[in-house]
Amino acid sequence: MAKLEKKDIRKCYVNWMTFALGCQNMERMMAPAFARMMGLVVDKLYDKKEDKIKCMQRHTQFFNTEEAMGAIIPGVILGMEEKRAEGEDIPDELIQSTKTALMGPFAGIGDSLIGGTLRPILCSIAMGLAAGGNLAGPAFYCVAWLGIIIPLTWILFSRGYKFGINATDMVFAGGRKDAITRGANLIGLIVVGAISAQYVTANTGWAYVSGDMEITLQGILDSILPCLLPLLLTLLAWYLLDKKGMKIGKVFVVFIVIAVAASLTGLLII
Amino acid sequence: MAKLEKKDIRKCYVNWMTFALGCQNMERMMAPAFARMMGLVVDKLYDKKEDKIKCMQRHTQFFNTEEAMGAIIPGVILGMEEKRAEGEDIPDELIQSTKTALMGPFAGIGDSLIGGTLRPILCSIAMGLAAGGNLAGPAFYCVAWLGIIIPLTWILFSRGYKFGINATDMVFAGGRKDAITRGANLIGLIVVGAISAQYVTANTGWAYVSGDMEITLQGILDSILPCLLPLLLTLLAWYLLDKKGMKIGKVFVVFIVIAVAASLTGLLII
Amino acid sequence: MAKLEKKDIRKCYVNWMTFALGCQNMERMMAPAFARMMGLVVDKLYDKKEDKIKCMQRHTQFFNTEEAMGAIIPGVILGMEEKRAEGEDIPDELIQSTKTALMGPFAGIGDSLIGGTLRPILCSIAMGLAAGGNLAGPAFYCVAWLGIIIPLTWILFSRGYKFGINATDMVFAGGRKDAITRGANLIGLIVVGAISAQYVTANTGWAYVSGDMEITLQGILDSILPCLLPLLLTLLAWYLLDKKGMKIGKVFVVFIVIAVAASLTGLLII
Amino acid sequence: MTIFQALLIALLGYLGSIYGTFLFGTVGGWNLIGRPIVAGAVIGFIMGDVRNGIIIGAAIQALYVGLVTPGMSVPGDVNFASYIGIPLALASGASAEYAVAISVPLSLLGVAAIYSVATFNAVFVHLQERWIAEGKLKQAARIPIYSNISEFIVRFIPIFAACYFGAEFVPKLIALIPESLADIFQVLGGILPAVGFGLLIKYTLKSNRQLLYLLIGFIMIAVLHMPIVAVTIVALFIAFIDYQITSGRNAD
Amino acid sequence: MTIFQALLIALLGYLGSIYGTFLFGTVGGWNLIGRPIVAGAVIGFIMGDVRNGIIIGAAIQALYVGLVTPGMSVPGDVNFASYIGIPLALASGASAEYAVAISVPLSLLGVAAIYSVATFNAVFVHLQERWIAEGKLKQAARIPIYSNISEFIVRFIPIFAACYFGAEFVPKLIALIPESLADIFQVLGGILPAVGFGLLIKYTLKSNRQLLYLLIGFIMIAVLHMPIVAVTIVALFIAFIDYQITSGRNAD
Amino acid sequence: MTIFQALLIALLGYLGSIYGTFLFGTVGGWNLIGRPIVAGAVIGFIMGDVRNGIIIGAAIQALYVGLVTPGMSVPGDVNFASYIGIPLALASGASAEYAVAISVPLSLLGVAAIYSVATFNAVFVHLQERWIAEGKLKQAARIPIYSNISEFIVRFIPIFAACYFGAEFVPKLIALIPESLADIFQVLGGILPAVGFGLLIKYTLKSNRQLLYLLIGFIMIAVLHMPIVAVTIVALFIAFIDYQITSGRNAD
Ligand SMILES: OC[C@H]1O[C@H](O)[C@@H](O)[C@@H](O)[C@@H]1O
Ligand SMILES: OC[C@H]1O[C@H](O)[C@@H](O)[C@@H](O)[C@@H]1O
Ligand SMILES: OC[C@H]1O[C@H](O)[C@@H](O)[C@@H](O)[C@@H]1O
Repeated sequence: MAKLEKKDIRKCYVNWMTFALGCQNMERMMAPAFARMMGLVVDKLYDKKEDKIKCMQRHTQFFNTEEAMGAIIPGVILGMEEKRAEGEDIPDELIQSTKTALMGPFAGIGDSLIGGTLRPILCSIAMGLAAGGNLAGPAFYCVAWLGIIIPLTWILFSRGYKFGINATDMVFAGGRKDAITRGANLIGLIVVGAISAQYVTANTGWAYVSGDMEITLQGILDSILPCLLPLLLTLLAWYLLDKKGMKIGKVFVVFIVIAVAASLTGLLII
Repeated sequence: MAKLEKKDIRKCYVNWMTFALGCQNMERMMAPAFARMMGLVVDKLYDKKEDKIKCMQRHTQFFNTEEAMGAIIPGVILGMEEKRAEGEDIPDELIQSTKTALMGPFAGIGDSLIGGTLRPILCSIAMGLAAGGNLAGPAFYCVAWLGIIIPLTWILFSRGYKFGINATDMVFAGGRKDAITRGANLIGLIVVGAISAQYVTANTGWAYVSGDMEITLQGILDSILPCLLPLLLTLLAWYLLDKKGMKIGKVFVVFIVIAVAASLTGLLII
Repeated sequence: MAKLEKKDIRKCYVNWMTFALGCQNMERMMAPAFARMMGLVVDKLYDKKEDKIKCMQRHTQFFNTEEAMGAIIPGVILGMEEKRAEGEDIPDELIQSTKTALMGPFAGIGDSLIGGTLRPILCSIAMGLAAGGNLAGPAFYCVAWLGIIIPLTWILFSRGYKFGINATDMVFAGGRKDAITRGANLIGLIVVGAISAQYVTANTGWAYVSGDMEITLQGILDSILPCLLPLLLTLLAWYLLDKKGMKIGKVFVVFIVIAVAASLTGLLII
Repeated sequence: MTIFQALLIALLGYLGSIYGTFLFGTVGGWNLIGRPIVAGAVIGFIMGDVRNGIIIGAAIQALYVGLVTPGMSVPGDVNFASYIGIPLALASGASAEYAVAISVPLSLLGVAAIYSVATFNAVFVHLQERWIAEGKLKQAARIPIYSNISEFIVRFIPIFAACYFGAEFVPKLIALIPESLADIFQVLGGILPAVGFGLLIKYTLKSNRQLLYLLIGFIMIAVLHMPIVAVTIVALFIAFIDYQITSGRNAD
Repeated sequence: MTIFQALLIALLGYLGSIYGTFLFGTVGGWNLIGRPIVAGAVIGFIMGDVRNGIIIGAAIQALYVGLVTPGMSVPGDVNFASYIGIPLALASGASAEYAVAISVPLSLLGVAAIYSVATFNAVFVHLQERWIAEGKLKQAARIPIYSNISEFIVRFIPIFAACYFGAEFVPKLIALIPESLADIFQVLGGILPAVGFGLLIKYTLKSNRQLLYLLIGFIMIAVLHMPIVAVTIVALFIAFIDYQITSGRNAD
Repeated sequence: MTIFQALLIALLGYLGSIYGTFLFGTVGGWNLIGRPIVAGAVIGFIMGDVRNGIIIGAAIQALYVGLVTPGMSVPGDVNFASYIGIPLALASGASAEYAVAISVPLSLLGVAAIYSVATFNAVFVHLQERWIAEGKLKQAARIPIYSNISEFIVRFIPIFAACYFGAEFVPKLIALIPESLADIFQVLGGILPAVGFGLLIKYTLKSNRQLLYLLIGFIMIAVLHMPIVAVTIVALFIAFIDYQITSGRNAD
């Protein structure tokens, strides 16, 4: 006997999409939106106040993904929470680890496919159509964007939910979830590597000039590996965040310092 | 005690090469040629009329491959049929499934390597040599083509035959045949994907023009994925043939309709 | 109780680097240098003359690698020899097979990364800096080369040594060594394939000219597969050396003959 | 500009900002009316010149067409650039070039606004946590509604002020930004996404070895210049191969 | 042209057609004397002008050098183009350009002939089946010989008629094809191979997931512009990796 | 040139030759003072014209920047080209072009020297083997020191002679090499590395099938023009995938 009705799922979906970035913050990123979504159904799931509190507390932890492709994650978690409320033996850690396992990959995939591919394509077409102030441009964008993004996110969310409620039947803990997580993971890593080559821009202006001859550092770097500096900067950020455990705010400061120093010395140019 | 002699194998080979496309038809494609080849040796294989009939009936089923690279298949089957006639336990289904498993991959590999690579290369050289009406051009083509294609097809056919008669020894049903089928399969799929990008041509002529600025649909498609339309058309044909179960004749009609409509509306241009 | 001290390892390292190419010869290539290195520590390893002789004899066999990246190999072997001397059960064959397994891959990796990448990059920068006779060019090269190559080779040698002495603990014979050998192997093959495309140069000058139209054999080969001749020549050399068991000196002679004949007939041009 | 026009534009500006929620989140906000080209049409409609609104919007759009904001790394903000730049240009009858020129400093102000909000919002996070602990669950769930106040303040007020108090005021303000900063900010905008990608990697990478996958993706763009759709197909293929390895059998 | 010449050319045209069998199948037929460049030499020899025969043949060859016919998808037919186009051009002393110009409509007629034959041949299929069932095995085996009659009719007769009844007749016939059709047929020729590849995929694909392999091959040509030989090597490599996975051990 | 200068240059020439050991092997020898650009500076210093030494050195360096010597395949020798070419050019006040022009024949002589030494050194190999068998271990270990004598002879003497006996002598010697040989030697230099790579393959390949890995590397350069660093990354990736297959589980 499922505790959540179709309309609850829809409500959760709408609220996820609406508030995902609504309380974006340096500390836990999208966590408040996740907690809100659970708050909307917590009364249906549990009877005891204590259980309700615990449920919401589970979801105040750090969470960040790309809101559209990542809509699958609140879907899955909603399903798992419902099963858990129905008495299935789904430990807290499994719910938490599922969130953590999926949020990274889907952030990468989403940023690359939605922000880095779909949106620029639609915008470019729209800019073309808009030539001379033609309303066809913005109109096309609105129709195309909404026509793609709403069905897509709803399908991801609702499929995720179904996947979540079937969790235990499919020996969720091991098998299939792991395979999917792992797959998403690898795809996420590959596309993040790809779009960091595309969206991080760093060119050095250092050059050695002697008479007519000029030897640029950028030329040498390009012959070793194109986009080497963007790669190194991305790995530096990862190193600081992950290996050094720096807070993201601090890493931003580090990068601002790098930008200032590198720009003033001409090490990096535009 | 092998039932077939060297000269029978040679006769089968010659007849396969000769008649492969000789009764090409919309319904079973190369089946009549296959049945003919078996008909040439059926008297040596079986004593009872009944067995002979059954044997030939097995090979009136749909069969299509590229005749040169695919010459390995009648070879293999000949070997298997001989073993079967000698009393080995080779079920009908195994023979049928071997044919079906191999014909697709070798059609792809053959069309790509013979029709799509070898022949155009030899023709191009010949065209170069033929400049000014020089006989060297056609002469080169004849020598090169025959010098390559006859040994190649004979090797494929005779190796295939040997492979076929050793079938059961090598635990044919499972192990090695499966590995080879699977490998041929993957290679076939990859090269078919490759040559469909090369040989299917579809460019859209739709464009949005406003003053000086022109935005072409083809340009947008190319920025998403080059050769996107050829890919989609190929997948459409596959979908109709495989998923919808349409006859090939009907799919031709569908494509003629597409071509007419798309050409008249300018959706597709040359 | 380790028999070798830090200073022995250092001495072996210095002597390896110094003499690797010092007695280069057509027959055993770097073997004399390897034997010398063992000779420097053989007194510390063994007490009995007989054992000492056997130890050195083990290392008079054919050995060839790229001396810098390949510095890992004398390191590993030194560690294994020490363990063996301490009484571990490390058979002669294991030592020999380890050398043979590693020398090829590291030759390929070293020739490609040191000789084919690092050195040309540093030289190119130096040439740029040297414009107009500026001392900065050679100075840069000296500092950069030494600053990279000495730490790199020392790390490879000493890590190799540590790996070697831990050999038996890690079930050296099977598991990890095999995995590393195999990995180095594949990487070595891939980079050798890559640099042979880069460093073997062979262009054919044959062309068919008729009036205005010219059809070059090189153009046809390039349309089939770029760098086809370099590839075939490389495979030919390998075939003669490996499959035909020719001595390298003889293969050089074959290639000289090819060069003479091909150059005189215009088959190969510069 | 009438006060009503200014109010309306400021409201839309807030709704179309990155953390504004009330148009179905980013679906109708940041990604729809937040796009300069759409904003241009809407502002043009309000100010009675749709055609020029679209022309200016498209020009600004061109600057930001490739904007991604991985892990809160915001290399530029299109919001002020659109909702201040377009009205000012329309009001003063200035060209699209003018709007583009001031969009860079406006974008910088916008980035500052974004990070201010994201820093301040920690207050709401802790409030939500406290309320949950105290059992005020309904209220706690309402936090992402309440938190709109910070985004509202940094968006509505500046946009309204800029639009209403006029075209001569803003350029002066912009002129206060030292010329030499421009370069720095462009360099910063170029390298900032690295932080975001670093964060994504942190939450995706399971072992150092997996960096290889990252590098493969990198090479596909940096060296082979493949379109991202092709990269994604190859990524799917690699994941499929990996699945076959991991599951110890062929999967098809 | 003498009747003897016309008969000889018509015979060779039939022998070099796609479904003509008597020159060792496609080995000596379609792929040898069926190639325009070879046909040009042969026809030139018969008509006493080898040099011009080859020039015209090479020109037509250039149009069809990349012709593949996957799964009965025939985007163009070189047979009529060669065996009607070349003799007519030679007989009338016309240029290679003329032969090329009429080769397009002739190719269309040829395609129509191919599909007529392939449709009609179903009759032989059923005949063979019946004879086998009735135990007339020898006869049944002879079906692919008998079935040559259909190809003979659609090739020999038109070629002979065109060659013998002259140069003024054929252009008129060709002029009957409405001008506007040309575009349609070229578009059709471009997309028709898709059907053939679709058929190959149908008989190769074992599961939807395997479409990934197809896409990898596609990307190698469409995006990376690799020569097909390189694609084949990569395909072998992928199959080898797959084999290692499937066999659960390293294969070398 | 003074005898002292000539002696010093000859000594450095020997130390910087491929088989000279006493500057920490190739680290300080062949790969350091053996590089024309470094040699140019050093010779220039000895002869009192560092600036021109470097200019000439850099010009010769450009010829040999991509020189690799896989498995004793030496397509060119930079040693004579540098240690004879640069001093002669400096002494005669000739241009860098002159040094470059004579570097090709000098390189050929150098290659001959290399193969002579490598052939002769077999003597030392057998000596070492005998001494080990006889228990003269210390002596046996000193073989790679003794063997320097062969390299010393083929390097020190010619360089000294060329430098000291002057600029008019060498060009005459070079002129003895028949003009027509130049082409042959360049072709030879182009194909010779194939032998070296063949040797590396011999000691790396475990089965014929593994040639596929070689071909994949080949395609990455020949077809895709990837930089070698990217090739190495892909190679690491393939090895990693292989490791996962071989070890029968996912490795990360
Ligand atoms: O990178 C994932 C995600 O991170 C943050 O939440 C924001 O910057 C989003 O725009 C982005 O999509
Ligand atoms: O595609 C395989 C095969 O299909 C049909 O039999 C014909 O079109 C052949 O020309 C082709 O080679
Ligand atoms: O190829 C490995 C190795 O082979 C020989 O020892 C020499 O040619 C070296 O220069 C080379 O590095």
